Amino acid sequence: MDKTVPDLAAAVAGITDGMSLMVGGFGGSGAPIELIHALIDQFKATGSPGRLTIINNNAGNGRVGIAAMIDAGMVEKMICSFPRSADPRAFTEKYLGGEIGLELVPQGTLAERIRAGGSGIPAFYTPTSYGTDLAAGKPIAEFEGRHYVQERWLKADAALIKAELADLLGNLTYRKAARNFSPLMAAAAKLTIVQASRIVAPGEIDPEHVITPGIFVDRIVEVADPQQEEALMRDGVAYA
Amino acid sequence: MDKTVPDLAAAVAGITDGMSLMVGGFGGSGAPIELIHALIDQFKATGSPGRLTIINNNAGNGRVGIAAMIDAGMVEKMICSFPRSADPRAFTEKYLGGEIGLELVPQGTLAERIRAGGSGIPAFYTPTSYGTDLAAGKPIAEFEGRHYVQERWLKADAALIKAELADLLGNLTYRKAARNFSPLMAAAAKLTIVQASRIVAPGEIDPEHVITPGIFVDRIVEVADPQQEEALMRDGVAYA
Amino acid sequence: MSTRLSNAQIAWRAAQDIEDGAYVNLGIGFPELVAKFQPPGRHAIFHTENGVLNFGESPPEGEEDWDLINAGKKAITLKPGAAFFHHADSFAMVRGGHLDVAILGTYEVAETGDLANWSTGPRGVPAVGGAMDLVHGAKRVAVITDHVTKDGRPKLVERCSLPLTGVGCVTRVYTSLAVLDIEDRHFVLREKLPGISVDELQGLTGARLVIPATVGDLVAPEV
Amino acid sequence: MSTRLSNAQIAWRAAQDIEDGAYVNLGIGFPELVAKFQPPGRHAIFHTENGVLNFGESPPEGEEDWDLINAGKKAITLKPGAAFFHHADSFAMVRGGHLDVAILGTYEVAETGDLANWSTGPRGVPAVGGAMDLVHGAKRVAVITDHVTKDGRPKLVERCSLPLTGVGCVTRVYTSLAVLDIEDRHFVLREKLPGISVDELQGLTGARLVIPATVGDLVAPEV
Repeated sequence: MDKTVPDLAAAVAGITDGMSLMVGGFGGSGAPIELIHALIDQFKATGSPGRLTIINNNAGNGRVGIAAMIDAGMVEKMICSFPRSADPRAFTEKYLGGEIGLELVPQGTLAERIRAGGSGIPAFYTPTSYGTDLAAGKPIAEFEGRHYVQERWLKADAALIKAELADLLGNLTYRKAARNFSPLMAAAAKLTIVQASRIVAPGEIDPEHVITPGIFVDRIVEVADPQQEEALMRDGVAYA
Repeated sequence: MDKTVPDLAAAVAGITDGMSLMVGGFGGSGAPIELIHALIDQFKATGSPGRLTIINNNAGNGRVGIAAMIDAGMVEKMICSFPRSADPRAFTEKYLGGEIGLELVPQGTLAERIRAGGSGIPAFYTPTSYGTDLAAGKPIAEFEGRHYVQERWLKADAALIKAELADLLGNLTYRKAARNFSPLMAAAAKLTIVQASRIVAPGEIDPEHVITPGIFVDRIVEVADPQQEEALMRDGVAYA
Repeated sequence: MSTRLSNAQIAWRAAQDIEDGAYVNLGIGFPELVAKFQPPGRHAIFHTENGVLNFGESPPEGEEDWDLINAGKKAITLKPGAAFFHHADSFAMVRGGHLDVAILGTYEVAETGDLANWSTGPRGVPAVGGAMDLVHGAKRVAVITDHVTKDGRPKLVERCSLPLTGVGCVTRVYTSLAVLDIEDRHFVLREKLPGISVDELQGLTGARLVIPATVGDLVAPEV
Repeated sequence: MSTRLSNAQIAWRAAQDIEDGAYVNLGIGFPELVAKFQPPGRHAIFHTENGVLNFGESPPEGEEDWDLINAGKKAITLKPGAAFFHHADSFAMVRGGHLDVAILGTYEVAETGDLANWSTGPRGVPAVGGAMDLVHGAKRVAVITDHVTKDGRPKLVERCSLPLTGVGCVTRVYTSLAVLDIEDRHFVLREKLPGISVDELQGLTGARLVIPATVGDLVAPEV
């Protein structure tokens, strides 16, 4: 079995209008810039995929990555914890103009909902957000004298993930804090698409060091020197 | 900060009558034999700790480890998924004689309940056991047209864990499939006690390869050549 | 021709339906045999509940590493591209539906897809292990079993009489006499031994068989 | 003597209460200052939500590794004995009560322990980040803040007027004028600047102060 695909266009093929899309990364660390830009290329060429729901901790920065998807008009709704950044114009303008939706989720709840989605847990209780506006309308239960909010799993049609190493079977490692949401999202999406800085033969990643086992991965494409959001912003790049 | 303690007796000090105790391992792999035997030594010397509730996937094998604790009369109740083994006499005799309690939990639910205990999630829903005797008395809920059973978190007063490497701060790695329940239990216990085959300086474990971060660990003791349950059984050892 | 398939032949038949690259969990005991009969050129990736993906055969006796075992506590080896993970991640794979196939043994299986394979009743020491998770754990949950018990009673029934492992979870049954799908709460006969008539098979089955226009021959090599 | 502590002095005061070896999360912005003022010989271990334990100071400009950042997206470095983990494990540490101390900034804090630090109301783009998790995340949740707003209104109040971050979660408040514990739904004065009277302090506080027999002097060095 070999899960590699020849290029970025093949990697993002099949993502269609109206899908939900998890995008790994926390700020720039772990952001799969090349996969996102390949999807923008596809949108520019074909007008699809549009009306996407994007799940990420943030809502884009500057004019690249998720922000460029928003600029291009591909995004209908963001599910995130923190739609602010050094340069949040892309989201802010569309949000204040009523052109984009927002489901705001506390960061730990966002992580746990995605983890639940990948783990077959349809709902769980958390103390987070109890008594706040973000618990409005959610079931409340008391356990051992304390109140908790019921939260539901979060799944997606596809996930875009940036890894450091991938073997042909899809076993992954990540680089430093670029790990963040990616192992959770890889498990919670129907179609998990990975860009890896290097693709290696099975056995070259120590089985003890695998962070995402290949069972969660569908497609792998090598992107040897991935772009970093912070560098693109410093250089004033606008992709959309 | 240095979490090492000088010897096994110091490692298990403070475990008292009536406590709940998570014990890492799946069969013999990952079983912290030396910590368990140190606790038996303490019981033989002082008559305590007794009336323990032991949480482990199994209920002991032969006459060593958890089986020896049962033989010694230290265990009031087992919470486990599979109280059978190659030589299950210790548990079986006391169970059929009504001298030991049993809470039988499906293996994945046991793992998830322990994970929830360490993660501040008091309850979650799972499809596992729906419609079976093991769901009796538990709340049922429907999500997206399917039925699920509500399960509660599982915590413990202490955990006995076997690791491969530990640094002085308590960052741990495990050996192969000896990992199993141990990272979950380390997080779910108030007092997490670790025997490691080797203790190293902070920095000697690559931060990318840490499986249990030190925040979950309280005490570390070095046991350089740990005994393996299968070898003890082959040699006919009885510890209690 | 034998009047029934051996356990090895049942396992062989089940193995023929496993696709190349499938992620598979085989239950403890009899189902473990399935791994021996992968068709040439196909490579399934085997999962074991205690935290290993892509394990291989047993090591030679005397070369066991007891930190490298399967859910049945038997020593295993690794194939290139294996991964270790903890129990919560392992059952995330199971419960989250990431496995393609789970193949389990059973005491009884009902036409509703209900499975009873963990308890023969209130006597003795109950033990469930991962059975109740696995039945919710795969895109396809199949059962391999003798068609009848040792004393000749049907194992394929209308309603299970033993404590359930799961409700409506089984989709295919491989027996010593036949291959059946469970569809719309009925056993649908897909293949049967050439030497047994539909009437004979119905007589050995505790629920009504649905007989489609075409029923294949169940033929397994001597293995 | 200054009439109020600077932000750095408030952070210094909060740092004095952090034990050696404590696991600590510092909120984004002002609370990050606390790390600079660890007393000699004490070494806290800092946690950041995005999956790092035991990080150190910022790297020199130009030497940033943008895969090594904190929750505020600032570049950090590692200390020996650091660990990386994913977001679910990171918030297991938080929500599971494994942190010893969380120190957060705030808009308002109520005598009930309620905290309002994530939203100034319905205008603009709402953003919550990890704030709502962190308030349930530590054995001790402390707040550092000016005693009053820039236009002189109390930040310590009977009931928060802004959207809540958490209910009954704060146990200690370090302000520019005083240190207060929240006990039995009241602010209990522990320390105050020597130059301010209890009456003056009460006048700047939007809830009744409980004054114990002994109130310490709040004295911070120039930092």
